[in-house]
Amino acid sequence: MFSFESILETLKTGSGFWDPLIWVIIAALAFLLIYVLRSFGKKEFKEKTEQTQSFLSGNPEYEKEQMRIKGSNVYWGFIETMKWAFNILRKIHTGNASDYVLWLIIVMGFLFIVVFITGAL
Amino acid sequence: MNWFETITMHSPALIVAVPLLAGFLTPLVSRINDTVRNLFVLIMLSITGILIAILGYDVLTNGIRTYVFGGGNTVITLPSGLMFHVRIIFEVDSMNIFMVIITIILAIIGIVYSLSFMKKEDGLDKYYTIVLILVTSTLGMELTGDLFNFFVFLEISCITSCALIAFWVHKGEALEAALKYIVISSIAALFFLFALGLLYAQYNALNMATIANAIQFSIIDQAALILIIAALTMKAGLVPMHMWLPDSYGEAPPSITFILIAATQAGLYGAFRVIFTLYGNVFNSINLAYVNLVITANTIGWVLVALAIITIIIGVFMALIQTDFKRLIGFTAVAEIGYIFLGIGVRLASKYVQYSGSSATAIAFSEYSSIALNGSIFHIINDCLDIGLLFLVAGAIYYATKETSLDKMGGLARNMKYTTVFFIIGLLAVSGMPPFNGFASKLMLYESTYQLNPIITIIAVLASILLLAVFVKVFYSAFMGPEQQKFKEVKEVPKGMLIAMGAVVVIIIIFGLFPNLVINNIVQPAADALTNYTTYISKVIPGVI
Amino acid sequence: MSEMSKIVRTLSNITFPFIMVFGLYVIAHGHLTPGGGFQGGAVAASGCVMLIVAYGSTWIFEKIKVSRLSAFESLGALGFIGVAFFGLIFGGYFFNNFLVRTGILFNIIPETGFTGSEFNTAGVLPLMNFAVGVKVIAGVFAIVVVMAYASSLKEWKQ
Amino acid sequence: MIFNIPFIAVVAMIFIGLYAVLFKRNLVKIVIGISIIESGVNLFLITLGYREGGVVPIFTSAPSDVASNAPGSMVLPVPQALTLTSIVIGVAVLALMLSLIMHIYRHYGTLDVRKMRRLKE
Repeated sequence: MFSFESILETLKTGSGFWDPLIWVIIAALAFLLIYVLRSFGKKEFKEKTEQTQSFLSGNPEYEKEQMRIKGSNVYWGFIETMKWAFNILRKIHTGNASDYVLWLIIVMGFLFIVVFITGAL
Repeated sequence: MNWFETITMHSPALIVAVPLLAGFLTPLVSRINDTVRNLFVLIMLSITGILIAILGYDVLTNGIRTYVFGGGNTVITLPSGLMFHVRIIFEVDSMNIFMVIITIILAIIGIVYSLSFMKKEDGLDKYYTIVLILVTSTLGMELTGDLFNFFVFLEISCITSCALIAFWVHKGEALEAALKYIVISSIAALFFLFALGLLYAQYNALNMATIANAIQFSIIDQAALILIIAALTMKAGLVPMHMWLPDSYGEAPPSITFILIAATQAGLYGAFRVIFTLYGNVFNSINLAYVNLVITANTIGWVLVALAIITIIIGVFMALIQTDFKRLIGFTAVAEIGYIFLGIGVRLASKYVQYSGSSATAIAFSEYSSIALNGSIFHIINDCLDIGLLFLVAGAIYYATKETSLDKMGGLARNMKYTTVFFIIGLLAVSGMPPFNGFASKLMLYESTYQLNPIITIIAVLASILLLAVFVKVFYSAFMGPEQQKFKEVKEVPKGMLIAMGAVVVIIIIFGLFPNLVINNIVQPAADALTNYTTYISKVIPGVI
Repeated sequence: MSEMSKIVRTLSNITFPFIMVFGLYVIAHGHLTPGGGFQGGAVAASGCVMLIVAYGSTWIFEKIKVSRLSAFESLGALGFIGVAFFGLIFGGYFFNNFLVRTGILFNIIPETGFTGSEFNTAGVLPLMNFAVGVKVIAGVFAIVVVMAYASSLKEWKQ
Repeated sequence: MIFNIPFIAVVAMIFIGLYAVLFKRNLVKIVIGISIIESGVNLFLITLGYREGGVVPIFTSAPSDVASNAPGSMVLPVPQALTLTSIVIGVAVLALMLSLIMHIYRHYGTLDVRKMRRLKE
């Protein structure tokens, strides 16, 4: 039955291991290190001066409302480059109920061929 | 016999009977008062949960337990000496317990969520009735030891989920998704029934253990296997039969989607049970008598691996170009299903024959196969929790803003702080970032797959990274960015929904920090129950082998 | 749906009792002859549907409330599960046939061969058939009433 | 050969139903196709239980010597029970699909499955 001793055991994955507690400790140490390093930084930063303004090649900063990127525009470059693949995927997803059934039949036929060939061996 | 033993003995039947009774009592109870009805539904599901806990304790301690409906013996011996297995039988081993625990967790949290989410809707008595019957059918699928009973529960689950997907009747898209879902799943269920007829014609039995004991893998059995596998993987959402899944997940009310995930996993459980127990001679046997079936098992394993890889890739890529929040999560759910099937495929493909000289001496599984199976089973529960949490967050955003399109959202993190935190945790968990639960199971899958074929692992890892990218996109466009004028008045969602999401988050963190607690106590026994199909047969039909 | 001609209405008036009686017969003899709760319920419900077809669908909404029909449907289902629970309580197993061969009423051991339609040989099966019959009559009738309601709505729109 | 005719009918019905589902545009025709598949499967189950020269598996009309030569003289009752259950489920699915189609017609104004594609890609 339930063995609570296994809480602290390490998960063995054949060739490796995974222990979240060690990971958490190391992550905490890393954050501590970052904090320490950060505290060595320069203390010249002042709010509400020119330092806080972003530099857009000398152009004026846009309004906040216009700075927003829409959800469908994120990863625009990636989607544009992989357009051929996405076009194929879009073609497959017709949204037609008959096609859904057709795919079921196709998979069934494919499995029939595979299993009958190898099962007869 | 004291009362505790009595309850344990009858709990397999009661687990199905209590939600069913509650489901049909709900229309009558809701004539009194809404609050009474809500309490009633919650209490009935809690009773089911307690029964499941009792049964789980017993099964994990003492092994397989069976329950015969109508009492008496399952075996009738005719004067001529023929033995017939009559009566419907429920059998419970660790795998069943594992699935049932998932289902009841999802059901209770889903009900708690819908108490606040659906408060303003009409027709709630029918809603709760159908939800309870859906839970009943899911539990029934996961507990039954009879193929035809499985089919009946499959159809009930199909009908009830269709009715729930179309719950928002005023939306045309919801009706469309429901119709597509019921068309494909009723056809798949009919194929399942056809396969069942084939098996019945051969072995004169519908009991899974009896058929598993007698199975020959003749050409008719192969046909039955293909029909059943195709039907059940369709129900689980394997590419290219996945297209109903984003439709229906996206259009159903989010609280329903959360429970629908459990119903989908029940189809997956059916595939597990059919592959590993019903056709255990083919896929699980290490008996030299079945040496000619090694190639078949490996081929089916490779086919499943290939389909799983395609599933992962298509799921992730399609999620990348979605603009609807819930539909996007639906496609990532498809990708997650692919990871589960990857584990099954690796397990099946890892069977080999040991030769000494020219003669075969033994059949064996490679060492990584058990890790693949463990990872696959562990990933079921992680998938349910992570994807479910994201759907709940999507529902919370819909509740607060009445928007599902990502293009129209933005800057919601200012007003919905808790929801944002929950979303970040769900995002990290679903994309397999340490130290959350998705990482542990995915690591097991990666390591075992790497020993089968490194390229597959690379693809799977890349897809997992893309999954993170997809959710970063969602996070950026929905929660970050400047404040929107129209969302100034948006408030945090009610406490009930926060409690539901918080409960899922707590489970995710516990599973993430102590993966061995889950693996040693639930996952490993479930994997053992699946692989030891002879134990299953001998416990369910004693005296036959 | 509009009203049909007088001939149809009169004929349906005449045949309605016979259809109902036949349906109830099929329900009651479900454990002895082909049929049972569902089949008999479907027959009886088709008798009710015949009335809707013959008399048009508008009058039915005043006479019958769908909520009441669905309450009956729940009652039928509850009866079925209730009998199963009684089996658990009195017989020791869920769905146990605890009435068969007990008491004065059911103490008849069914024989193989021609038993001359002994009605009370099957224990709880007739009870379950009745429960299913009530559920099916109410359910099928409710489906048709709702569909008729929806179609008449469309007519009003046009 | 003569005993194979029901099985040929089964296969024919399943393929006719699949044809209707895959290639017909009208939603009602698709539903009819599903019903035909279901009838085919039911016919298959019934045919499995058929026994040449057997009697109906009803207690009251059994011949008096049924006990001596059981189980050979009665038709198998299990497939018939399966078929009855399957018919009941079929009725529920049919009613649900038809009511969905009614609602869809109100929203989309058409019954063409190829125009019912708001959910694609």
